[in-house]
Amino acid sequence: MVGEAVVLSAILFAIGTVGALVRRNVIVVLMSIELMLNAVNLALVAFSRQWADPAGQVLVLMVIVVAAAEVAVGLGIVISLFRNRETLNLEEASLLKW
Amino acid sequence: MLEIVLKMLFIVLVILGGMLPLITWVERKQSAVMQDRIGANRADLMGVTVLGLLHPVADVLKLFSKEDVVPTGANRTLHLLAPVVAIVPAIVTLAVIPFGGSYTFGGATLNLVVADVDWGIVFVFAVGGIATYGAVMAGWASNNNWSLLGSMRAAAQMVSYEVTMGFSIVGLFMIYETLQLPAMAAWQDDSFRLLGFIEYLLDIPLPAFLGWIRLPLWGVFLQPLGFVLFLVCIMAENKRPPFDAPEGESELVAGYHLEYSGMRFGLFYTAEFLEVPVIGCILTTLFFGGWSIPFLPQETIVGFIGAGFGEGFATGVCLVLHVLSFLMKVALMIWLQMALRWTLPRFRYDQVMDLCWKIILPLSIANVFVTGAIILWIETVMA
Amino acid sequence: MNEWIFYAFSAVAVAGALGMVSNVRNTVAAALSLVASMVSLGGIYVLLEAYLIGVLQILVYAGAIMVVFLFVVMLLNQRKDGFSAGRQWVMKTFGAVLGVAGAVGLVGLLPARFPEAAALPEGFGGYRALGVMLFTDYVLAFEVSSLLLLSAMVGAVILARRSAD
Amino acid sequence: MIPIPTLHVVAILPVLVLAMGAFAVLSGELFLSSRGAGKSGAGSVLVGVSGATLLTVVVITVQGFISAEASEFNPDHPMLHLDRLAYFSSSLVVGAALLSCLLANGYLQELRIHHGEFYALLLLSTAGMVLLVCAVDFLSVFLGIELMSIPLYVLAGFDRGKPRSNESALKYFIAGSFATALLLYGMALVYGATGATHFATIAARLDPNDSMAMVGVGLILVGFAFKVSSVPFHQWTPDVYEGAPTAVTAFMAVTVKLAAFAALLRILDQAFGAVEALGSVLAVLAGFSMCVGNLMAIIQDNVKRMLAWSAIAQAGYLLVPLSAGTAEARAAVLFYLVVYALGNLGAFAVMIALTHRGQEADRFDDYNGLATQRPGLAAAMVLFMISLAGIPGTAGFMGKLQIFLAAVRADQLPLAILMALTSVISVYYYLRLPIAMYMRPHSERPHRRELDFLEFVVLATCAALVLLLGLLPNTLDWLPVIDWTYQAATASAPN
Amino acid sequence: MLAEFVGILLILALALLIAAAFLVLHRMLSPKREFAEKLEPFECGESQIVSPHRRFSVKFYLVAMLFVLFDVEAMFFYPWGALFRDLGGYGLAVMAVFSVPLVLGLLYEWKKGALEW
Amino acid sequence: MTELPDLLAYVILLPLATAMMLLVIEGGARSIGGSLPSQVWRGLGLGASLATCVLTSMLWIGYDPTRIEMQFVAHVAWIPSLGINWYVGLDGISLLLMGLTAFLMPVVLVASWSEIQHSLRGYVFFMLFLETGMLGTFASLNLLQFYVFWELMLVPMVFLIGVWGGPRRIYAAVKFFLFTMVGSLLMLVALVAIAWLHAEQFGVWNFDLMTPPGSQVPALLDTFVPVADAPWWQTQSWLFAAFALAFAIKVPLVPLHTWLPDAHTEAPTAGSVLLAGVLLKMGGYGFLRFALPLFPSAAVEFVPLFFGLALVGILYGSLVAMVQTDVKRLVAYSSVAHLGFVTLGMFTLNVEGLEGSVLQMVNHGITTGALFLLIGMLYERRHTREISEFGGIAKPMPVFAAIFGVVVMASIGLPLLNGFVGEFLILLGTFRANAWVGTIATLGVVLAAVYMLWMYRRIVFGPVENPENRGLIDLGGREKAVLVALLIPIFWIGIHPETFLKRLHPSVRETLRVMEVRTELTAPPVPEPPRERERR
Repeated sequence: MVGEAVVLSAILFAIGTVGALVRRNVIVVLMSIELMLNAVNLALVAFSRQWADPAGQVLVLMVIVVAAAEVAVGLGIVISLFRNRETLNLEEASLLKW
Repeated sequence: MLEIVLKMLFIVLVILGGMLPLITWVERKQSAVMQDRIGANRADLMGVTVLGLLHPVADVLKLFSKEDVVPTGANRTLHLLAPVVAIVPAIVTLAVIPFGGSYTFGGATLNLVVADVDWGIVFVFAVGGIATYGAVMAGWASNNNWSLLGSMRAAAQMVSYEVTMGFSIVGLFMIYETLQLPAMAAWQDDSFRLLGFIEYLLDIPLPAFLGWIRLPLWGVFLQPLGFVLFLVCIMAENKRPPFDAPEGESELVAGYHLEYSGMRFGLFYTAEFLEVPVIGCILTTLFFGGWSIPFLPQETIVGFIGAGFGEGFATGVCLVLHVLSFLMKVALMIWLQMALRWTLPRFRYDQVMDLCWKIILPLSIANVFVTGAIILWIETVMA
Repeated sequence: MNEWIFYAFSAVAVAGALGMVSNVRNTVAAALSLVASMVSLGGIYVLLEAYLIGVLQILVYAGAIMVVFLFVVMLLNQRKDGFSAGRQWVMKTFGAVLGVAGAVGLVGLLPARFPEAAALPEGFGGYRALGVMLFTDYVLAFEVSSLLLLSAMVGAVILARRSAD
Repeated sequence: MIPIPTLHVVAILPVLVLAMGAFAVLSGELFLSSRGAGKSGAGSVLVGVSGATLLTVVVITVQGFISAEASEFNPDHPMLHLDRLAYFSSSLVVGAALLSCLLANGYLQELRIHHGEFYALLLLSTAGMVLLVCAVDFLSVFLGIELMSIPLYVLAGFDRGKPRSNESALKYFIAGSFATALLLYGMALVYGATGATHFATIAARLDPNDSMAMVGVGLILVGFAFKVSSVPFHQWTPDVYEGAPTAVTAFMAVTVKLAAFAALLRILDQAFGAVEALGSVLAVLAGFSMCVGNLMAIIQDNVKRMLAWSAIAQAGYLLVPLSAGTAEARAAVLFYLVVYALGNLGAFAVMIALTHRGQEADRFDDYNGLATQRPGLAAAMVLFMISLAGIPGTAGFMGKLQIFLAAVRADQLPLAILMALTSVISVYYYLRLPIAMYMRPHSERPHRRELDFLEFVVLATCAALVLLLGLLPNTLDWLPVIDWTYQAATASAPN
Repeated sequence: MLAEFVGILLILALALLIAAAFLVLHRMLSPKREFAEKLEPFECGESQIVSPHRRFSVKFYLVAMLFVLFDVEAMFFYPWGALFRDLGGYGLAVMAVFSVPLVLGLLYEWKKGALEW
Repeated sequence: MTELPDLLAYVILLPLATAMMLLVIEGGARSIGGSLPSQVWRGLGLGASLATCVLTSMLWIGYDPTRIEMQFVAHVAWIPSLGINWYVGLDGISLLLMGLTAFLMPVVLVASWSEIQHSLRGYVFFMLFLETGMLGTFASLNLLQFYVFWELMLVPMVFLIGVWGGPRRIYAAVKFFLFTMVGSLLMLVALVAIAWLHAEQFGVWNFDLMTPPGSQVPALLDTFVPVADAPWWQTQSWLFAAFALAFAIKVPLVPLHTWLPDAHTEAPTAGSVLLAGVLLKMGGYGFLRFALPLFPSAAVEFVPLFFGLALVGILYGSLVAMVQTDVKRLVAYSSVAHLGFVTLGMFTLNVEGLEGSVLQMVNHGITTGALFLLIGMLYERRHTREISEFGGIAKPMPVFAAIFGVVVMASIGLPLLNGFVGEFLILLGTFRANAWVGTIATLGVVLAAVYMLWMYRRIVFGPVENPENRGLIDLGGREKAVLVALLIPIFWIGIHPETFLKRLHPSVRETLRVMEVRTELTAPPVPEPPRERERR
């Protein structure tokens, strides 16, 4: 089952990456990044099972913490941007050129 | 497998099929009693009203026969899914509630809980978190200002109290040394000499009669503050009065289920009422010894009856007694909730939030550390 | 049996992820399908015998993080991407191709078969095993995570607070 | 009973002090801001507190470097290893943080966003960097990066009334968290391949023929490439640098790069030593970064953007010795990091000193004729620019020389030649500021603002060090920087 | 442990079944007499003037953000609580250190008015 | 040799020290609200350059022309871990070029007394800075030290052009800077490469060109640089090419010369004088001091190329000069032609050619410097440099016309004036090396006469057609003094070149000897296996 889980995590990671790269709605981009983190967690859990090593799960805990912190900050940024610019579209939000 | 299915059916039937209709009746009757009126008594079956006990049946029939209205502009899928998401967590929570202890018949062990998982209590919180989505989805899908505001309020309130709920019972985990609900219940199947440790501390033998003053080893006695905080939190989590600001009729018409009718509304309604016995179960398990019978630990009962009627029979009797004890306690907890609900006026929304973040959260964090210090102190003293 | 449960959960997880990425009209629906994905991932964790992680996944990701997302979506109340249809189609195709290529490439680089998993010690994946590790070996990580949370708290308030006092 | 680990607090003393400082600043902000009046006084107090904190940490790390005693927080399970490399990089990072912290005082007041949180977040971010440069375990690398980044995301959006600042924060956040996800997936794959997160164990078990492990290594590299803004993972850099408040730009442009490079140095050395192919991958990244960074910097009309592209190019220069991987190359990286920090901090300090009444001096036109109005600032700017360009007599030259030495030694001569040629391009845009300041007529902009004392301190420090490192990098007994970099670069792994 | 998990899955299935059954029965039993006015969103008798697609107060976000951060903190408290007696004084110290920033954070939110409703 | 062993260091550092002192005093004054009067700056600047000139003449006097080795050597560790030392010394070649520099500097400062009005303090500062850079370049015997001075001098030059130059000054300054940087950075890489070779062969880090007296440490001239059978970057050809590129840009050789007309035209008079007088010489000096001795085999290999380029330079420079309408541009292109001769002489690789080449560098410095000064004086009066604007200047300005005539003749190479000696020696050497090349080069001499005389005729003779030229005032006392100071060496070299040649002769021979010795070097002197490379 470990192998299948890793494959699943690869698929989810790819989906998340594509979402983060292709979508232009900031919130969807952030969600895609969350999905990537979830794929990471899945891989870590699978490998931790593989090696019978709880260290991987500790790493997962930390990823969860970071995901929470990132969400809080990221959405705070989105809100502060939205206040000034009234858009969620990454391309419209471009006073600064990429 | 069969065992699991049976246990599952038992608890779902008892709580959902038995207690839930009863509660809708009790709610009406208890409020009537408290407000010194008769209460619902008009539903009749060929003239028989049996104290209004037919009202639950009438309710169900009515809800089923109402038109299913989905307002224009609503998101039909989410509108349909929301009540499902609201009720499923309430039922799923039952999976980890121990409605009896662990009994050995011959070689086989019967564990009266559907799923005895390592992280039982965390599961309760996790499932409670999912319940938030029901409110959010309902409000969002309805395309209605009141619904949306109600759902935002509901969600904010639920998530806030979810946090404090967790913190308020960390003290219990420290005492029970476990996160498993059956283990917690089993831990409480004992009693302690109330003044025992004073005796120990002062190193004077107290008069014997004082030694007889015993209390069951229940969470409510070990963590009184924790109990109060947890009770408040879990009631607020259920959004029932006095914490019903999200659906406060006077401000928000009906909150997030404003645009629901018929059985879709019925499911929200059911979920809310189902929470009452579920909360009762949780409170019982955490703070009131679960299935245990005060001053009569399992060994005592089994030993006493088993002496005359054989071990197997004794265990069976014990099982029945425990389940009854559990249900009695749950009933008591339901009564407690009803009494509070009809006693207290509704909090304003800002008060609800203030209560959570400014009072309960600091208190529960303090509780954790104070408990920790006391445990360490006692362990040092005992050592 | 376990395999079938695993595949069922996997299907939900992938479907939820795809639903999130491909839903261009309704952000709330996108978020909710991601919730479904995350919940089923929680199930998969349990199947992989990471019990505590499994339930924490549901508690934190599904129950908390995604709630915040929903809050913000509703707070800003934007239903649509505000994105031209033609472009949308191009992006979708591009995304699909990219995604399939990425996934195939990534999966192709994984070993075909993993060695048999090691025997698990007693209580693996439970709160005890994990907690002991966290509070002794990885105590530094534990402490640092609180600094992380503090900075997030301060940051969120700074960014979102209404008035510049 | 659970075995209680033996912990050596001395190993996390820097982080601890930084965290304490952040707490103090935060409580100070709470306490003082409630008073209402005396707000600016409160700001000075907080600058003082955070400055003192950073100074203390510098003293601690320098002391650690001198004593050269390696220590670990939890020897049974080391996540941090404080050897000379760690001490050197920490003192570098914290020193740079100190300088940029001092710059903030006057600037934030001019922009009317002088809140104490700035310093708290700065200290927390610095704590993350210190963790990062001491990390010998993926877990601590990851936590360090995050603790470094999350406050930075906030700081980039600190001027939240300005859409530019918001956007900068958003772009930084998206790029940063995307990079983190890639990095993490890489860590997960490497963990899957080796079953370890500790560098030494990974190094022992890593098989260069294992495709999964190599994907992991690659992803980790990509994650770091984002952090150090190497081409092709650089797109966020100019926008973020431009949009963020200049004091923040100064801080992140310098310290993040220092910390990320120091960490990368350690990872490449201690965890991925077996992967030969990394050298050429890094070389390719270096080449692209140098070319793209330098070429794009030419066409900018905003000084911050120019410095951003130049930072990308400088990342390319730093990758050159990193790809060589020898001991002298590592030393060259460390030395160039010092050079980079001084040059950029100095340049940003001048920009900050010219910020007036909420208006930043970030366009080239703002500098026209500056030499006649503010001769001192203009001269300082020239010094920093020629240092960044690598003209002899300044630290920049010594840095480039060391890189050339390392690259030629490691058969990376084509890369060295490319670096030389792209440096010529860089001269063109570095010269633009001196040209504007000295050779163009005055602009309308009033440049007058009293130089904040702290800004003067920073400018003087940077200028003096640029000259000292340029002329006597290893001659003075009390400042043998090259020796230090060698000592740091050859500090070996614990096991 | 996995067996216990099956119990949860079963009860989940049962719960879904119950909900579905209710809804399907309702669909079968309920009348259907729709007209435009009935389908209008309820607005206390008025027709809808303000679209629900407007923005809310940022307070909701702040609460949600606090929630997610404290939820993560609580996530550490649960196993810690259960292990507390084994960890002893060390455990208390570890958790105290962990809590300092968070309590400070809470105070910060409090003072900055993020908790005001 | 001399009582003051560090005389050379004083010479080199005195201008910079003065500049820094002035800067510090100015900063102090500013901080208390005052300011140093700009006349003080100018006076002290002139004083410092005069003092440098005096000190240099002490060097000149103290120099023993009979000895072949470096004199006034000082060797002090600077950055020992990188093999960078403060290592200065003089031979005849350096002596001549340093003398030229030290002599031109006060002349230029005096000449620009009235031209420079704005930002005088900065002007003095950069001039003094520049002087240190130039002197240091000519005296450095450590390659990195040389590089430091070489680059350091760019900065003040860029500012001199950019701040005090003509309308297109910024373009010219940047172009000048970029061109020079391309070459010098590649040279730096080559320099590092040869240092590595040295380190691999001897195990010591050393950038010294030659071993200082009293030391045994092997220096770069002891390094074996392979011709073939080595990684490409270790071969003489590539290393030489890298060095040569830097020097050729500076000289400048033809395809790389485009910065020069712009820089010369836009620079203020003083800048032009120093550019033509000194900076261009650094390229030639670099060839002689470093490129040729270090890579003799490659140098021989490259001789045809350089001959070709030099000839092209001579002819192209002359032809382009002929069609210029701007006097300054004309002189600039004439520099290209003259420096073509210098290169030609250098690559004859025989004593006559080399001597002529060095002497011609000095000559060119003086005559072209004088030309630029004269043009500057004209420009100050008329604010134009178009040849067509002038005509019949001889009438209002007879003294000017006379001196101008002498200088033009010197530039053409009239016997008894300095240009003749240099060109003659170069042609001699060239004919010895290759008669065909010599023949073509001679054509260049004729062309020079054509455009120079034509220009002189159009400006000085003929009727005064432009009414503005009528009221022109002849040279003042200061201007006369300056020009007379320049005329002295013009005549001296022309009449008695032996003073200079006897100092050059041993040094040139020594250079050729070193080249020969190194050509015969066919294997690394110490067969030490390269150290094991530590790879990660």
